[in-house]
Amino acid sequence: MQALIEIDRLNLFYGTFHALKNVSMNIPEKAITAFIGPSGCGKSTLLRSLNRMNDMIPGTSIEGEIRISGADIYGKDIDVETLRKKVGMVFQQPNPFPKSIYDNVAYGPRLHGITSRQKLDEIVEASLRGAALWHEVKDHLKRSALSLSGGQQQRLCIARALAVEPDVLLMDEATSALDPISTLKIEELAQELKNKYTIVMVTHNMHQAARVSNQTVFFLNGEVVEYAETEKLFSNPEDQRTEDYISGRFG
Amino acid sequence: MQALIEIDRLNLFYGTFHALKNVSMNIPEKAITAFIGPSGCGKSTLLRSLNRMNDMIPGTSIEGEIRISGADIYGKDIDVETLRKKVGMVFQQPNPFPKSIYDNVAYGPRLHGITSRQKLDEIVEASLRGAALWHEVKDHLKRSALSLSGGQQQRLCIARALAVEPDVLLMDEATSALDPISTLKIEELAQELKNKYTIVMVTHNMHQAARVSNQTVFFLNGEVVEYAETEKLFSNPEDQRTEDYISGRFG
Amino acid sequence: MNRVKNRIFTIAVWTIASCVILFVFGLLFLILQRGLPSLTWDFIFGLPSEIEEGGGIGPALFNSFYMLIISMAIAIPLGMAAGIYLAEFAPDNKWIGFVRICVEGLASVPSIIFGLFGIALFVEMFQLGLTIIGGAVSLAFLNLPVITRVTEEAIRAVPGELRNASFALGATHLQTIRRVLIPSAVNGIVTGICLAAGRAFGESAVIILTAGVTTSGVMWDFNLLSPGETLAVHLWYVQSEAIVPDAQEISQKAAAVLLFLVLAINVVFRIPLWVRERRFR
Amino acid sequence: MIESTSNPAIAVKGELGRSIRTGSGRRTDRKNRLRFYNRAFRIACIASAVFVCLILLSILFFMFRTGVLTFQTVSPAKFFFSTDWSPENESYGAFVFIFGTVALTVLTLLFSVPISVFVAVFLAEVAPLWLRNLLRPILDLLVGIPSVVYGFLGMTILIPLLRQAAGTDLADGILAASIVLSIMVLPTISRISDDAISAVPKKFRDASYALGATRFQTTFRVVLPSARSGILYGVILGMARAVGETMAVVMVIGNTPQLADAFLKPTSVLTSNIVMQIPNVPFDSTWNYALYMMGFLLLAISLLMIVVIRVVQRRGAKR
Amino acid sequence: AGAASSLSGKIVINGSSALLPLTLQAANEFKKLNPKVKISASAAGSVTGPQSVRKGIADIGACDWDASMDVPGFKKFDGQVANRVAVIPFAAVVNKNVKVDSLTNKQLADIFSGKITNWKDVGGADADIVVVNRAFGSGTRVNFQLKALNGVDFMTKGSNYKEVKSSGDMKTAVDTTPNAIGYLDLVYVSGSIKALKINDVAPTEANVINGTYKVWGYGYYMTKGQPTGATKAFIDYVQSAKFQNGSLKKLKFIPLSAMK
Ligand SMILES: Nc1ncnc2c1ncn2[C@@H]1O[C@H](COP(=O)(O)OP(=O)(O)OP(=O)(O)O)[C@@H](O)[C@H]1O
Ligand SMILES: Nc1ncnc2c1ncn2[C@@H]1O[C@H](COP(=O)(O)OP(=O)(O)OP(=O)(O)O)[C@@H](O)[C@H]1O
Ligand SMILES: [Mg+2]
Ligand SMILES: [Mg+2]
Ligand SMILES: O=P([O-])([O-])[O-]
Repeated sequence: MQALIEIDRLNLFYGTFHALKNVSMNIPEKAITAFIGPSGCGKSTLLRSLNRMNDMIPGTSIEGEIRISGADIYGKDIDVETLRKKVGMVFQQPNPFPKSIYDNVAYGPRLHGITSRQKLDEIVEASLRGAALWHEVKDHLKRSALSLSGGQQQRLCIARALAVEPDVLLMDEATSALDPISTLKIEELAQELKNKYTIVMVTHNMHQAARVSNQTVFFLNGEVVEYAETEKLFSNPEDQRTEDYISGRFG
Repeated sequence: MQALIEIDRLNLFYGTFHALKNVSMNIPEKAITAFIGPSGCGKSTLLRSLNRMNDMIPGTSIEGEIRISGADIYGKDIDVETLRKKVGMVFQQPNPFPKSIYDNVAYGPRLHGITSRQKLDEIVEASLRGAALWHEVKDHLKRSALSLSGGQQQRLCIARALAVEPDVLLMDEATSALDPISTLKIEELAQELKNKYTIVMVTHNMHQAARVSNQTVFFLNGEVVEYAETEKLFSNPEDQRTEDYISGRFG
Repeated sequence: MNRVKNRIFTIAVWTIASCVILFVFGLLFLILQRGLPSLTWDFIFGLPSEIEEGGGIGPALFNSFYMLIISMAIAIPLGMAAGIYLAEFAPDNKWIGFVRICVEGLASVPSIIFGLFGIALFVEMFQLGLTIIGGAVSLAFLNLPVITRVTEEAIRAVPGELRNASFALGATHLQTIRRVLIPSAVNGIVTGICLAAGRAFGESAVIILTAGVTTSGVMWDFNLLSPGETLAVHLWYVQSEAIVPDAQEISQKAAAVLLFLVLAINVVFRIPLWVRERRFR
Repeated sequence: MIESTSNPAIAVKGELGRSIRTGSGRRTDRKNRLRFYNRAFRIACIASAVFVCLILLSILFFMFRTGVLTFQTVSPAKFFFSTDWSPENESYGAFVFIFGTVALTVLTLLFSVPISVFVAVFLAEVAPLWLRNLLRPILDLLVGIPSVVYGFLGMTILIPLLRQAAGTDLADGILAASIVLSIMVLPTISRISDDAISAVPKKFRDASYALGATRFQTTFRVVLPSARSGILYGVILGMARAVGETMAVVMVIGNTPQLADAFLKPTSVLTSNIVMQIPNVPFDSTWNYALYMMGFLLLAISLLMIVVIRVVQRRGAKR
Repeated sequence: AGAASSLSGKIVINGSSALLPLTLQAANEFKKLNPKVKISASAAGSVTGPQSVRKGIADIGACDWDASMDVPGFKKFDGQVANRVAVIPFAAVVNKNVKVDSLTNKQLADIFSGKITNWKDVGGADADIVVVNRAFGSGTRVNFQLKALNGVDFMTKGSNYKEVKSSGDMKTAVDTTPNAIGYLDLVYVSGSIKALKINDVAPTEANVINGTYKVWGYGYYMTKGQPTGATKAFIDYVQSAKFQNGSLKKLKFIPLSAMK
């Protein structure tokens, strides 16, 4: 596995608040990397800076570099829209648009200029299959996305992200608002998707990280405390704080 | 331990949807009872019917009886406001009012006619202590409650509920929106509170139920599948479905 | 004690609301029943008369619609664009506070002053005389602030998560606004447009000054430089100056027609929303 | 399916990196176009906002330019503080109108705000759904009734009623005007407050009810304070309409330049005086200038009220 | 009509609202004869007419007095020509509950200047007089002041005094206010309001023509210099016997010819 994303001495400030401190790591291709750590440690912040969703938060300033297959994504010549297309994102709360299921999935491709009905149909089907939702919704694609259950909505959001053919998929606690059955489904889905996509997921749930990911990064107060193969990190952590955290002594 | 709440062949309908089916159980005093079960099985519905918060949902109809220390709470002579004062509730999402910390806690006592500043001060302090929040906030009681972190907000909500001196405390997935550290704090708090209050908690998290509760009730599709001492239910369930659920085979 | 207060409160709300409702219905009934029963097509499409009884309101009615459409065609894009700016692009600083106060200030400019301003602009500066276009533009100015503020509020109310979802898919700001924000905010925006349209339909002071009290006297006159008496102005005219013996009756019928049309506009604008709401929950 | 649509070239190291750079890939044209539209739209939006400000500023300038000429012949102190308005005798004291405008506005708000808020509470909290859906459009409808109709009804129905009730010879004055205005601004304030109250998150209500609050307590202690900013915005717009309304006011206020020291005494306010006199005065007379100055003053007063309300609101929100 | 129909141009008319119905009617008829002429009219108050003409934003300024000469309160407009178009009688009107039928000029002057405040002082019931006045600048007011009140100044304040904006409002106000007195163009007098005799002479067309009823004036179209082109044609049309004896009469104005 080679590193697709290289993060190099990244510092991020919200105004004067130092949210990420000198973060460096390599995120490998076609694998699942999990970010764990107590609330407020900067997991979401780092995730959002990978597709520059932080740009939208006024007062954010960044130092250091993030390279995705060699391109500095904060460089001048970067096309932010294409970056976001290539680096898809799924949020904590399912957030489908108040449109039909079909239109939700077709939203991205349409943005990027695909208008042919046939092409769109293909993409919608492929993406819904990819998100393991096709069989449940194929007969009522015109129904409002809001009529789906929470778990289905979240899978729809994944399908929507897949529809623009991303290479990387960021998932920010994508299961924490869901019930266990839906969570399980989405974990399985992630396992499948990693064959084709590079996945970075934030989770509160150490068991989830242990179950699902290949690499795990443990954050504390904006710093990377430990970064290792998931198995190693959970069985034999190097840092005392990591051990305390995963053994439930805090967090 | 004697039964404080007796539920007797309760049926609840949302319009024509049969959400609770013939539910009967006794909830013991000064103990923690946990409701578990997959999403949509009716846990929240039952919880809400214990303090008649369901009254607010149009189209709800109820059959059967719920008695709290002997009084039928759906009887004609019941004062709903007093009932809700006696049966406090904490919600899934922390929902402090956009007021100061002090005013949040003092809200309930003021509702019920307490105006003396000194009395209020006492209640606020006692409740915040009760919710293990006093030390963190005692120096800035005038600050907005919204400036607290999620975990602190949830403990504030507990303090707010304690301030009206309830006998029963209902907690509907009160930790599911929180990080592990905050969750731990609230679990500890619950352990302490059960010495004085009867606690009924809904949780998605079986481990939480196992860790914290004395009794556990397992729901499926609006029915009570199994109701037992927590230890017994988790170590030696009687029903096959319970076993499947707690061993993670579904849900 | 609390229960008593609550009872009193509930009774008070119901009483006040019923009084207001009864009053509103009474008002609407009063206006409609004075005018509707004697309404005829001849009246609606006929030409007005100064001497004889039985004059119609045709050209004024046409002008009302014509001017409404033109003024809306100006005010909606401008107002929405300004509202979108305030909600989406504007940094949160002093300048924006200033813009917002300007918008609200503009909402409080009395219509007579818009009229004087319209005269200064169209009659004196551009030498157009009293014209439909002058009236319509002045009317658009009058309605700009309402549409601006309502659009801003409606767009602000769209949950941030939808916006994020769109950006995360690589949408540009414009695409996000066009495809997500406006469709989600359309309910509020339509309320604003209905309020503005009602106001435009009922406004007279501005139009008397800028578009005159005459029509070109023919029914379908699309010339923008024709004089543009609207129904509300005609209503004012028959009520305050006309000599025709049936002035009273004309004004009652005209008021009923006006009210009826405002109702119709409200409904027409809302039907698509209702249909949409039906489909989505 | 996924295979057929995914791009096999991705595997090539660096392809992804190249693709997110500008100027790469074959969709450059489209990207540039989108970029251009995006920028153009942004500029159009800014231009519109600037334009709205410009209208107000040019109106202010337009009124001020003419209005300020008043002070060639009339001292500002006289203009602002004298109650004697008799242009025939070269006496231009505008205090009567300024006072009348403020009094009328305050009185109107005193009537309309509580009633409108009650109606809003009714719509948002109490009324059954069907009634709500029926009432909302009907309230909107009130906005569309022409002011002359309100004025006419005020003159022919309201004033005779007031006259009988009070036993006076005339009932024109700020009371009649404020009643008419209250009806006119009722839909504005109540509809906007209704929206604001409906937008208060349900969780606050739940929290309050769960503590044993009655609906009365929940409404007054939680819902209305949370909706304060939206209600205030409705009040500002309603006030703006009340300050600026002419056609209806002029028909019921009596139009007599005397201080409104009684509710039923004919008086005059800035708007009504402007609308009564401006068509009839010589263009280049002090009288005309004074009327323009009054127009400017009217705008200044309402801007001032808006600023004050905003400041109060911000102060309230900070707490 | 054949020759006139080739006439083209644009005429903007502003000014007196009392003359507006006449102007609108004439414009309608004139446009039928001359389809290429565009006429737009608006109205505010009499003095707006000559002022708009002076500013160049109107071609015809309708005015209830001869604005090329000084009148109380208004200077003359230099260089404007006054074209008479109609004879307008004015009448003092009272609410129908007022038992008085006739007043003298002196009594009217005392009432409108605020010296007499009770109907019993002029032979009516014991009730306060409510005075309704038009706003300054109204042509009706100028004429009434000059011809019925001997030029005395109106009262300007009082709790029984109000001003209204238009003839229609005057009619409604007097009609709905007991004990009210006001004045109107005779053409508006109808229905339940009562026109008073002045010096025992009833305000009728016949009495105006035979010279016994003095409270009347001419309506004028003010133009910048002598009218030309379409404007002249329009004024000619209004002054023509066809219009004067036709529509103008029907509108209850009195033809110019009757006064010669
Ligand atoms: N928009 C913002 N402005 C200022 N500070 C922020 C902002 N967003 C986050 N922060 C702060 O930055 C820190 C990191 O936040 P972040 O959301 O990345 O945490 P997290 O690890 O994702 O926590 P959680 O598990 O609760 O989602 C926190 O202390 C937070 O308060
Ligand atoms: N207001 C309502 N109207 C109609 N149906 C409802 C309503 N609230 C809940 N339901 C339905 O009643 C059933 C039980 O809902 P409830 O919220 O009690 O489930 P739950 O066990 O709390 O689930 P979760 O773990 O997701 O909170 C669900 O099928 C739900 O769809
Ligand atoms: Mg996070
Ligand atoms: Mg639940
Ligand atoms: O005709 P006037 O409106 O000027 O009285």
